[in-house]
Amino acid sequence: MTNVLVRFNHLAKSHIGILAPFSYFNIQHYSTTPPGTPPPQTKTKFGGLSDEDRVFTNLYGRYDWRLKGALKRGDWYKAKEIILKGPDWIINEIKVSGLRGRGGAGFPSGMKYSFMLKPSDGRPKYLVINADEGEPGTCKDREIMRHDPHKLVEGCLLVGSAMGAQAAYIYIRGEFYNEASNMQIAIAEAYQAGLLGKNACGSGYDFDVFMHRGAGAYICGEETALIESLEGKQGKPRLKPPFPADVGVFGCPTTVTNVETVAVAPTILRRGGAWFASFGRTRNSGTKLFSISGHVCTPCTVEEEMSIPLKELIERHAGGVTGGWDNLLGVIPGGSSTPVIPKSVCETAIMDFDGLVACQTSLGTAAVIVMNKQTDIIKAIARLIMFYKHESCGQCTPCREGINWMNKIMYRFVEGKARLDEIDMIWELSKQIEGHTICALGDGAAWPVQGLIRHFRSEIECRIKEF
Amino acid sequence: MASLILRSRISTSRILKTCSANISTTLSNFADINKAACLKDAKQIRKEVALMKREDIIQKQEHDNATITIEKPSEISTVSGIPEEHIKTRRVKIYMPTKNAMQSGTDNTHHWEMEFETRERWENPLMGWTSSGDPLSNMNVQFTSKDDAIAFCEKNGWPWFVQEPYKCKPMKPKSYADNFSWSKRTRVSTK
Amino acid sequence: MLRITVQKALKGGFLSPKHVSPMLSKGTGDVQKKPQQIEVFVDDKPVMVDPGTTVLQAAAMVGVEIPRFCYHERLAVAGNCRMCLVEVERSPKPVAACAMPVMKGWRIKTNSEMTKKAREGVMEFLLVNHPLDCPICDQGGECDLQDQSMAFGSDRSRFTDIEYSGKRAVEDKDIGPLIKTIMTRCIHCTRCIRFASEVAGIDDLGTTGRGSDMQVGTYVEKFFLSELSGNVIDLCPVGALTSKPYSFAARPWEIRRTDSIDVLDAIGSNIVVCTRTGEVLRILPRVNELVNEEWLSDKARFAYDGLKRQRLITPMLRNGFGELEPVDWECALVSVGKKILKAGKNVGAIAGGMAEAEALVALKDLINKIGSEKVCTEHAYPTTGSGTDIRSSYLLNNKIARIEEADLVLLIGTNTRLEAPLLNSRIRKGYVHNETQIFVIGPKVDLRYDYTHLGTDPGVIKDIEYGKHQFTTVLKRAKKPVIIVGPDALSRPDGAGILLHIQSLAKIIQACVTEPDWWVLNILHKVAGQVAALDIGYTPGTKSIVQDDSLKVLYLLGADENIPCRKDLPKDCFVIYQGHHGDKGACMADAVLPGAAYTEKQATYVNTEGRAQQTTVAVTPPGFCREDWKIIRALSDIIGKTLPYDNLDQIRCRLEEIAPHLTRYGDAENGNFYDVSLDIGKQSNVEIETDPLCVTQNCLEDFYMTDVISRASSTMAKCVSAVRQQKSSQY
Amino acid sequence: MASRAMNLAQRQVKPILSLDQDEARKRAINLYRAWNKQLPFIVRHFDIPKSVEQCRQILREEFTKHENLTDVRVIDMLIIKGQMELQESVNNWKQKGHIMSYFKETIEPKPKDFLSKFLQGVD
Repeated sequence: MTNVLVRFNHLAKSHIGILAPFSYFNIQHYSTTPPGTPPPQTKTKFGGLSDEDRVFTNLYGRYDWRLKGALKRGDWYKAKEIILKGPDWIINEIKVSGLRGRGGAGFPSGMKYSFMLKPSDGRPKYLVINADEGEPGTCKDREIMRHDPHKLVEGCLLVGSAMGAQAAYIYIRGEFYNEASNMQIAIAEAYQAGLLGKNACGSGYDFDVFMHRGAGAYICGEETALIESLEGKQGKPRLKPPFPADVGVFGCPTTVTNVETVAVAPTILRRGGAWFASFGRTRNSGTKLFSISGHVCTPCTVEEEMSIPLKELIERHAGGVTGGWDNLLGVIPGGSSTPVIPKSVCETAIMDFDGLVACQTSLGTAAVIVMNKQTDIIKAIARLIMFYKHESCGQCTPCREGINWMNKIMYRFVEGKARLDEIDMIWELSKQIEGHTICALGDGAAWPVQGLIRHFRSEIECRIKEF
Repeated sequence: MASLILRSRISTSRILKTCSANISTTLSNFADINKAACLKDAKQIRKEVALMKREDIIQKQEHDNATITIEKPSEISTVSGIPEEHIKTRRVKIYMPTKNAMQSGTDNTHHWEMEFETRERWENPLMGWTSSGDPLSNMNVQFTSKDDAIAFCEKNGWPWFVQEPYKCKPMKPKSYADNFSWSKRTRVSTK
Repeated sequence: MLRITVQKALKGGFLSPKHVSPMLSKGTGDVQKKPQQIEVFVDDKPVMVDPGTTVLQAAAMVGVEIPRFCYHERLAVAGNCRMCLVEVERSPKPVAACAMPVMKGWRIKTNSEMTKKAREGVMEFLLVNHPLDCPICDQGGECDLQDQSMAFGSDRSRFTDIEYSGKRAVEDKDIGPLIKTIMTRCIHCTRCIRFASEVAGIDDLGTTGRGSDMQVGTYVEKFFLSELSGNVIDLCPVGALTSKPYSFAARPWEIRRTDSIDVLDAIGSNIVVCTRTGEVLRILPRVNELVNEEWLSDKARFAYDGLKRQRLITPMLRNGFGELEPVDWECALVSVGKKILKAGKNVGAIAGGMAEAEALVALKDLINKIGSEKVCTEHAYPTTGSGTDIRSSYLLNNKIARIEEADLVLLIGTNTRLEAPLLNSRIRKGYVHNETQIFVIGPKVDLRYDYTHLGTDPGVIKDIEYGKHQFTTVLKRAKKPVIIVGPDALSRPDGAGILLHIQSLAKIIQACVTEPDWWVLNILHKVAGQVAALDIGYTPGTKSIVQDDSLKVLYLLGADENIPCRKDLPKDCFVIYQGHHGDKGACMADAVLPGAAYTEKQATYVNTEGRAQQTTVAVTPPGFCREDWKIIRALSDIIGKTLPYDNLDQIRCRLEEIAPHLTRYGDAENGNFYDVSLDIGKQSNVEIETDPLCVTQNCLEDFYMTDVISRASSTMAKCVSAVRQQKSSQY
Repeated sequence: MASRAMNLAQRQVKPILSLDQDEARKRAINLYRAWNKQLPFIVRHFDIPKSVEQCRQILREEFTKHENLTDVRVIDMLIIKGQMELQESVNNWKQKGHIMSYFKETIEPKPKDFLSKFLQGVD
């Protein structure tokens, strides 16, 4: 499910209120400017990324994805020199770039990697790449792995060396057959070329990359469940603490990070953090892969600048909403677990972390699901809940029992076979699930329902009255 | 004869003290109703002192207020009405109720209890209920401390023995992280 | 990690490296020095706790019990029921108290609005798919779910979906003859799974499926067979796992609970006997950290139905046709008395494994008064040399509770798993939590933990003693080593030699041990009565009886296992059997005197570590059964050699006279004179033979029926056939 | 525990009837006298098959049973109970059977020695 689920639980609680301290912090940040602070953003209009600024130059597979082609596109260029600049430099550069996790939660990557820099206690460290992209609507990581696998392999090496990791595990979704085979070939090529393994790239650093195919469970995209699955156990999330940075895979310090986050790292390191930070609004910097699906003319995955307005994104890259912009009903802006926003909000929504939080939703994996007015929105959300019900691991009570219950109610809502007060009840149920579970799958299941009730309550009421 | 007995009871019995007649006064002729409302009830006069002489009353009061010193813990088995065979041949176990192994709560286990040794019980053929020839089999008295229980048994003349509760071990901090420890056998294998 | 908001992380409140570091140091186990205590507040009450203490434990320290389902003190933390959610000040969402370590200055609110809401929500979810069958559920009345839904749940239901669709239903599993499963009731707390894999060491239980289809069960159709399996019944907070023999027998409020001691092995587990009318309905464990923690072996828990079968309920005498004929007590005692009087000094007695100290002392006094010294126990133990004169040479000196602290355990000629399941669970506890190394000399048996096998030849002991074996250095290097010697190794003809060598080995190792009060030499017994019998002065083994041709009367006090058969005895020998079950002993007896079983008498037992404990009367003896010491006392009256005690207090005074520790209930007196015992031992010169060491109980099948009670129990018989069935199954 | 018992041992309590041993003794003697005077009437009234002498014997036994008591309050309680019994006899609240039960004629004696207790199966 990628980390879309592991998202600011707290933000959902008081969406608006959280913004104030945010901006307050911002100011403080600048007044002191500690090292690793991204340069201030001067642009005011975002979008329309030029081709030379794209990180993923073979997103559509038009060129050779193998080592030769990758080298031609500039991958592995001066990888050794970058490694030799040392962990501090790499992490600082990532910090300067303002890169935030692309898996959904948007945690600042530089800071996350720096947690791994504690002095070693004898345990090896691991980098785990979360390539279990299972969130409905999201299809960005698979494009990277299929068409640009060397970006990821190189990213593993650079990021891994930055945190002193011994090896990287790429946990890839079981259904991604072609992606997995391309990845495996890429890894093999890298080994053969001396880019990985003992004395990787000639830098004197030993680094291994292993690939592990999942068995088709969405929950294994949750970082601790992924770790469990990687260890050979049932993919059931762990409680935190202990955080993976302390006790992770095989009981060793681990960082679990998304494919895209790692894959952009080499380019950032080559072109400089400041370059990356020049895109998007402050604290939402960089470029991002947006997957646009649903009722649009040309569904696609596209790399765009952060903070691009939602409307522009849809119109420019996806050929607009089927039946025109006025035919838009609502958009799920960040993958299935984010709350839906209606057309009125879509008009002004800005596709970045803060912009969508302001709309009481979130960027998630930036998988934009567009629904036009021909959509039965209740059924659509009900189907999502059914997905979550099916994918709940069953470990903790609120998620196991609560989502199943919500699913039953939602399908009654589809028919309208319910009482009006059950709308409030399901709202309360979703609140009872949210924040009470071990992992964020419960939250991810609760939010679509909350979004539906927030914006489309009248629709449900109508349906019930009609029944 | 009987009067003598009654005399002695009247003069002292505390039970009778509480049964007192309420001598009421009527409020018929008060002009000022507010004043009447403020009036307190007349002090109650107890029946048993109503006809007493003043010196008798003083003497009685002295007697009532006096205390006596008890040297030994009192032994009430002679007056408790319990048959002798149920005093001498019984053994009382003084114990703290143990936690029910089936549950995790520990309520109702923080006091002391006494219990008599088990005597024969049998199933009543009429209803299938349990019958017993033992009048004390259901006597479960709870105490806050062991000493109270012992004192109670001593007072009643029952031989007793104490079953001491086991001593708690110091608590070890539990760690969830142990389940995933890299080098220990506490690693969880199944789920 | 990503769960934390950017804002939070930037503030450094929740996730600074400072926050992670105490965990880290725990993980690597380098906390040698006593860490500084930290102060937290539970409901505004300050409490100082060690770092790493969980919120739930901190709350327990100030007497606040946080509701829980999945958390169990003796099992690993799972954190999945979410019942223990509590509010922590300045945390936006409630935390799971069972898994969250406290941080300095935390203010935990166990009764706040948020906490209550969270509990109510979890409770509601738990009940959504929990059947409303409390009226027919065996757990009803002692069910955590019932109690906690009363205390923390909502007062009304809003489960409207019951009108449209039903609740989840789950197929029941057949996991053996002891545990009944009603899996629809399961709330997936996983306590049973954790017990099985951590304590019992059997990874048979687990979950399959996910989400609302998740089921607890064995992965393949298979029995859950373990010598400790019954404990999952106690652990189950709902009625999903209940006792099969006890099913639909009684309600918890109509049974009487009597605290007692188990006598089916030498551990002396503390138990609660649950009775109604004159019947034992079930046996539950009672917490005693020093003995059985809160576990109980299956034999102790389920063999109680043997108390109702095969009982001797009236005195019997063998008539002219060779049949045992019921007679009254007077007749029985008089004819037995006559025989004893006629026999003069030629009287011998064998005490069985379940004889209590009172009966043992009465019998010994009686036999001695008659002028005979032939009182022995049926289980052999080396008598030559130091033998049984010095307590430390026949006790589990280091005490059961401290076995788990050992860093090295050497098992010699024993299958602890079946001979003393709870001792084995201690060793396993040490193995899991303490990284104990375990070595075995003796047969390769399945102990449910890994061990190094040093061979079956008893000569290995000598090699280790003389330093010829590489294991000697390992043993010497250990900080807290224990050697546990099983009963089967010492009952061999060359037992004295084995014991001697083990003693001198123990002496060598003891010299290397710096830990105060740590004893290397530990003897394990199989039966509950043996230690008390040796304390009182019985001769172990029946050799002296068998060899005696002039024996006229043989008195069997509950002896059924290793007794001489009729043809080994002189022809005219009159055999008296006193006991509670018609087994081998009663079959060969000329007179049978019915005694009381352990649930029917207040009696003293001394366990293998020398801890005196007493059983109490839970039910009265059936029929004409009498307490054993009283039978002997009455018999002494008949033959005119009246024993000087008339009631329990008096006979206990006599016990105290012989050995004061016998009446110090609950305490285990330390052994002593370790060196003296060795020196005496050296005077004998029994050599170790080369026969391989073997044990009588090899596999689980042998565990269930080992004494008169368990042999009479049909539940135990079902267990044996279940084990056999399992063996033939493909899994 | 021991110290606690010591504390319990000596304490000030409210009297039931008597303030001291002498007073209790006087009361006991009074009660005895009252019973003694009443006995002929009781014998006649209840028409019991016992002579006054036999009754005096029983009365004496009932009193001497407690002659070793020293606790004033226990003596007082017994006196009160004795008074109640007397009152019940005088006022005819008792019936013949109640009076006759003092003679314990229908009560089977329980075995006293160990062997007969054992054979009868009583504790």
